[in-house]
Amino acid sequence: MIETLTNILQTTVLYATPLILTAMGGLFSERSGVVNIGLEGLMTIGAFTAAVTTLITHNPWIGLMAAMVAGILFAVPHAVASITFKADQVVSGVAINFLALGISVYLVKHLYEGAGQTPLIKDALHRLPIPGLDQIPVIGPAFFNAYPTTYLAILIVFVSYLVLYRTPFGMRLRAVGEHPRAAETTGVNVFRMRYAAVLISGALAGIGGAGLSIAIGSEFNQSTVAGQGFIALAALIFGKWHPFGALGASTFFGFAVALALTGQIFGLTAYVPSEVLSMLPYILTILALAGFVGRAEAPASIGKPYETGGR
Amino acid sequence: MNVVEMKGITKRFPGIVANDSIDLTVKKGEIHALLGENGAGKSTLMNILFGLYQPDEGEIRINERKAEITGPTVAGELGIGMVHQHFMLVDPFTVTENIILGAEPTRRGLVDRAKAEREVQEISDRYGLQVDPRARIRDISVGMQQRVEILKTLYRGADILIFDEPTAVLGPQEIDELCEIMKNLVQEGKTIIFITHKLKEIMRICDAVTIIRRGKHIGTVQTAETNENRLASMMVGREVTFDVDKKKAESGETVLEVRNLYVSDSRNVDAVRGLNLEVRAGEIVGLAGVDGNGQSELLEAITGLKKARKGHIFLHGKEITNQKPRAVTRSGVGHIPEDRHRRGLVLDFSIGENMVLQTYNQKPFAKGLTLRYPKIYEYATKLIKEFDVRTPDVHTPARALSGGNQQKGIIAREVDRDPEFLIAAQPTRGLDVGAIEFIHRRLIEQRDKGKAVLLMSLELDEIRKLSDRIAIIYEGQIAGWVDPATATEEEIGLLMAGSQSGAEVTP
Amino acid sequence: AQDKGGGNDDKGFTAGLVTDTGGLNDESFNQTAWAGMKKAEKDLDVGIKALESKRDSEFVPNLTKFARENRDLIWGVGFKFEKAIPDVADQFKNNHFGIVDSNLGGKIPDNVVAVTFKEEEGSFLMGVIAGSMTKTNKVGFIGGVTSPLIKKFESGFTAGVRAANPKAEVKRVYAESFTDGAKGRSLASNLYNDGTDIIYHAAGGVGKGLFDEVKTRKKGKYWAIGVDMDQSRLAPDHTLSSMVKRVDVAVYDIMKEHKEGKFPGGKEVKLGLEDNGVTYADTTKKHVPEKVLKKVDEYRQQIIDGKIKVPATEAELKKFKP
Amino acid sequence: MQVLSKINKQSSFLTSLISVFLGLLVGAVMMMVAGYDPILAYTALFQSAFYQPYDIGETIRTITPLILTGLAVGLAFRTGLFNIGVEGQFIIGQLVAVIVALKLDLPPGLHAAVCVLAGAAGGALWAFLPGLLKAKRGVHEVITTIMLNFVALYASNAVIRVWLTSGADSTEKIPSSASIRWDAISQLFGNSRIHLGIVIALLAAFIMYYLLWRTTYGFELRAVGYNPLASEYAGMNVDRNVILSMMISGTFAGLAGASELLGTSGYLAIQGAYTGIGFDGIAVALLGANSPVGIILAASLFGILTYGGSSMEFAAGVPFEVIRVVFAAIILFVAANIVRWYMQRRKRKKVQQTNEKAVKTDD
Ligand SMILES: Nc1ncnc2c1ncn2[C@@H]1O[C@H](COP(=O)(O)OP(=O)(O)OP(=O)(O)O)[C@@H](O)[C@H]1O
Ligand SMILES: Nc1ncnc2c1ncn2[C@@H]1O[C@H](COP(=O)(O)OP(=O)(O)OP(=O)(O)O)[C@@H](O)[C@H]1O
Ligand SMILES: [Mg+2]
Ligand SMILES: [Mg+2]
Repeated sequence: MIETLTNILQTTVLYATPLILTAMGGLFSERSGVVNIGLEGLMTIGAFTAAVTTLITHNPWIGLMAAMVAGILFAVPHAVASITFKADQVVSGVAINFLALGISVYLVKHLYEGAGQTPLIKDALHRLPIPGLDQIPVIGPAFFNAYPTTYLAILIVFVSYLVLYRTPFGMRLRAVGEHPRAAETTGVNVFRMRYAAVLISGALAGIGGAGLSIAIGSEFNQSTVAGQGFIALAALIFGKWHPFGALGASTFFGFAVALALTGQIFGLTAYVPSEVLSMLPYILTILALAGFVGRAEAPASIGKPYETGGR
Repeated sequence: MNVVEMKGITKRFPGIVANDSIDLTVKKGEIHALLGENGAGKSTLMNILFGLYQPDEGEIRINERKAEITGPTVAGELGIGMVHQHFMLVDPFTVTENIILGAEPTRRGLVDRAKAEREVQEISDRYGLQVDPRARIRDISVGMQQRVEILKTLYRGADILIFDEPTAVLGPQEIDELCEIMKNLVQEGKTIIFITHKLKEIMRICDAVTIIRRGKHIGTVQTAETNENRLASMMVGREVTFDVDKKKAESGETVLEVRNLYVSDSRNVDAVRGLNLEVRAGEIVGLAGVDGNGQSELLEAITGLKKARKGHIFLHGKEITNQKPRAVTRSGVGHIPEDRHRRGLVLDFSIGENMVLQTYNQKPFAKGLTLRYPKIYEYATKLIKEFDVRTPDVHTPARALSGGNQQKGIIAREVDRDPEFLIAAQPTRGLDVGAIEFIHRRLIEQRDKGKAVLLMSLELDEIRKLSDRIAIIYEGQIAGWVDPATATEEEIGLLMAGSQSGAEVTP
Repeated sequence: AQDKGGGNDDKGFTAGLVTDTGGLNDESFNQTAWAGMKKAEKDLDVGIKALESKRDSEFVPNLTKFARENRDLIWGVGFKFEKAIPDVADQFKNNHFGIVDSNLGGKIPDNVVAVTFKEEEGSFLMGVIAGSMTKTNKVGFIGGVTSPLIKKFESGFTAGVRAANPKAEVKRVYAESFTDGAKGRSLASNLYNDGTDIIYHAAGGVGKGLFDEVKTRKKGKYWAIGVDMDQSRLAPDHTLSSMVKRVDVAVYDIMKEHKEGKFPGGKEVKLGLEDNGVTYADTTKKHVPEKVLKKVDEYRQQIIDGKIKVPATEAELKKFKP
Repeated sequence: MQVLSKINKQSSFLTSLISVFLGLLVGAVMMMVAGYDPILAYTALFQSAFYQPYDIGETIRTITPLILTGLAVGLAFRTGLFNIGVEGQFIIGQLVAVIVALKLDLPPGLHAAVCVLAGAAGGALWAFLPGLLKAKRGVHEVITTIMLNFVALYASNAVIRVWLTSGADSTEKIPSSASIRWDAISQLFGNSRIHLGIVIALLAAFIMYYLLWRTTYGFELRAVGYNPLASEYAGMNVDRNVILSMMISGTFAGLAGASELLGTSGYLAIQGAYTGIGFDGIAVALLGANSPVGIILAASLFGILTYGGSSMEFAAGVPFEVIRVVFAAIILFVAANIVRWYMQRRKRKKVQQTNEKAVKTDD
């Protein structure tokens, strides 16, 4: 029983971590009024960069930093297209997804003699037990013997909350997402805020992706990310564009996955096809949304390019 | 001293010269009105002064010193604050958050809420602007929202305040309050530029008026040396009649009957509580009241946009309670909605398509499932001509039309369907006198044709001018009926404020 | 950087390889097949070329491209080709085709050879290793997408465990994916936490997660068993063995026969322990004690001799008596 | 004052053309940086897409499902919905089509027609749920459709394994009575797998146009998409229209799946991952500005690049992924509308004089 609970919690945390990080990224962008369908691509580029950098430097922390920088760099085209050129934000986000997957797989093939994946990363991030705490039964192994990215994710949730809801920067950022003109009349530079927000989303999604290739996994290939950026987006909406909401939604999703996996260990597949167990997380999410969560209030100006009055 | 001097300001937008060499001089401590028709260029001129637009030509001097106002921040530094025509408030934020946005006091990098709230309270006390610093914008009344806008400028230490049509959204009570506030501000040494379409207000509180027409400066006069009629003709360029000539009503049978109606608002609180109302053929019933007393809910319940919780609505004796909007429309109800952008128009549709928003699937506009666009545009062209909707053509998106013309389009659509019962909610909000005159005439025309009209307006003048009977709504009930011919403004105002002699309360 | 286009086409005898969506460097059967092709290029002077399919719908055009170039032998690697190969073979009757991992439901056209492996036999040996070495009497199996091919691995492995250690329990789980490494990792972690100490996988990229997980665990206590190729380099201190499928040998041999004019058209070439088509990796001896290896070899011989019939399906497994 | 926020306003043909050119240029630069020969690569690409009748046939086959999934996404966009679930609806379309093909015994022609319709219905039903949840519970369709994609994938696998076969990897081939391949045409195109799906796709494009811009239903769908409140005021049933719009979108996706199955593959296999055709539909729709003609053109471009891209890899050794980059670049260029932006900058300088004239002639 204890083992099972430990299992469920550990898997929950494992699955939720990249979602949390990426959803926080999406949070910044979308709170500032810029839709970010490109999270998937930003994760991909983060996962790729982290893998390659770690392979070269043998230091996963440098890999993590590089993933963040790459995430920022790849958020630039999205920012330029959707903020400066006032392109449709969904379009530009979709283009980012194509671009990131295309470039990263192209480079992998180019760098590693046509291989579809990077070589094995020997210096990946390891679990980091917090002495003492990790001995607590059930929650210890899950929460206090986790990957550094997990601790980082939790930290970032709190920091995001502080930044968005307690600092002038965050207040302005949210104001820009709700009513950019109002923000502008108080002297806030709408473009600068939105740029900052989109670049932050690149940084966080980049770290989220890095976790997939150098913490949970130890290589990069074209299915390393496989839709998790979209799930992070869903978690962001599910969590009503709030840091703790998104944290909860990501955790909920991880928990649903954990339940399905544990079901297999218990031999449930003797009674239901294992495909049905695999569907479970997705169905549970839909049920949760339909049953309890309902309507979510998006930032009022989300998706609308801003046209300043002046030049 | 001249605090503001704008000289030869020209501003061009693609296809139009919004400001054509306009001069404006404002003296310290005065309330200076800016008057002009819709689209005359008032907001543009003020946006230039506030740094939102850059003029193509011209010079600005603030406090007798040349100024280059490149953005709202610069304007702020020069002591210029603006209360915009459409509120610039962030809905989910609190009053305090809105006020301090962009100039937040901080402590160790975090917003210092306690200090901010204290400061807001202080300023609002000093100028007599009552607000609740912690309330969320979406939960407070329009009047309070406006006070927040004013506080925003004061918080930034503005000495020159621009008010762009602040009274368009206020009820009479709130307008009085605002006028008091403006007088207070001037006494405290502030200077005010005030845009309004209401001549009465200008005459009441302004010292000077600058009139612009089609982007051009027509003249500046002292209120003491002019009157409403002169101002109106300067503004429009011709004589304007203010009195609507109106025959005595010949009211007939009851068209609309509302009995013991209960409707809840979006927060599930009853906004209409046991309301009774009757509108007869050939009369205009004015529904007067302070905003938020259940007017919107009542109209939405009648038109089927909101469910009635209890009670009955009859049209020509036939029950229409809780019917679908389409059924209500088909049974002969026309509706000029309160919010033209939200409800009245599909802004991305052409004005032509908007003309058949309810009738697109009826003959002759559709044959079976197929739309017949030639017929639609033919019809729209006719309406546009008849109702003087100024638009390049029927294919122009409704979004591109000015507010007045959008409104005329809606009225054309609703009136031309020839409904037995017409609801007109705030039909002239934000429009200039020319357009108002036109719309008023149309409403009376309907009445004279024997139709029943229910007019909801926050403007008492409009109600008094047009109505044959006035119902005053207070807290979801009809607090009393008055005769516009005999009732005084005080009487009505008292009823609207909820204080009345018990006898007048409807049982 | 690419060597796949670099084949020499001027040679007299030419062959082509169409991969499934895994691509040439999938560290699995596509890659081993290509290794066999490259050996043939060197040793047999065969002109070779490869086409990677991005989608299942590209199998047919890719095979057709080679057929129109008139290549002598065209390979489709993976059971996913079982519909495409007969289609194209039917259109190009003068060309010869080979498919790996499917017997085309027994209906093999004359210009096609079907190569299949008795994965159950190799997996049986893995089961013997696992059954003999488990300390907890709990071993695990992680499958990719539930399918008959993977069931062969599962059944053979389970039978092997039961034969070697009737007390051991086999926990069998599926990821329903061949790519989701994180899921593989979670499944592995859950199994280990649950008391399992040795896990065998047949799950492609999902299996990488198994190695990622086992690496973080105590040496000498937790083990993984690889599949298709020798996977010990993924976790050298934690890999007991790998079930190796010699796709390269099969591909090479058939090309050789074809060149010599002995194309086994219309036949299913079924490779098992006997033909060394499936076997255990060389690195097995690193962590598996002599005693166990001997037992493994004994079982191997019994299977080759036909004394043990290894189950390849769930139904056969039910009937299997060690 | 509301700022105009038009979805990628119909960009001129010239803009698209220049964007395509710029996109290919980006690809070329990428190839050169990595040391490949772009001229060789592009020559191989375009040559192999049109080299022989067979290639043309296969290129058209590649284009066919892209048109349909593009229409599915585009129609939803037009009505204010973002259907990321086209992939899932596509899978269900395939599944239902193969079930009907295998389980029903009908005369040729009729059988095929029934299969196509069943696939379409399957897609529609799969889209019904997100529509319903959006209308009745306000659940964001983006989340539900993302989730339902996964469910569709697993469901399809389970049905194949447990019901359609006794544990096999793929179903039987469908009987020829259910096939929408037409031998005469196929032979005309060198025995390629071109099939009647292209007719279905073009027909669907016309239907989308006619439905949206020529019928009363379309009037409602568009109105609800632009302004639900005004539509409600005008007496339209907003909820019903949201559901309907999702279902029509799903119908197109289902058609894509059905025609792919009945025309191209002829069987359905257990899949470990998505086909990607549904997601490509998003790019196609956006590039095609959500208009039927635009979608056909965008799908054609995408199809040519995809089919020719494989040969490029073959001939010049360039990794296929460069094609994805090219495509992403094209989308970005079109979306950012660099051409229009450049022209506007030039025009803005002229505005001054033009305006002065305009004012003088103004009434
Ligand atoms: N951002 C803009 N772009 C293009 N044209 C504009 C813009 N803003 C205003 N205009 C045009 O400039 C003219 C003046 O508009 P403005 O808003 O200043 O009028 P106004 O006097 O404030 O009218 P109202 O009484 O309706 O508020 C209008 O004809 C309008 O069409
Ligand atoms: N960005 C813009 N582009 C084109 N025209 C504009 C733009 N902004 C405003 N206008 C036009 O400016 C005119 C006046 O704008 P304003 O915001 O004052 O609206 P209005 O006519 O007063 O209506 P309302 O007060 O009801 O919103 C309108 O004709 C409007 O269409
Ligand atoms: Mg104005
Ligand atoms: Mg106005």
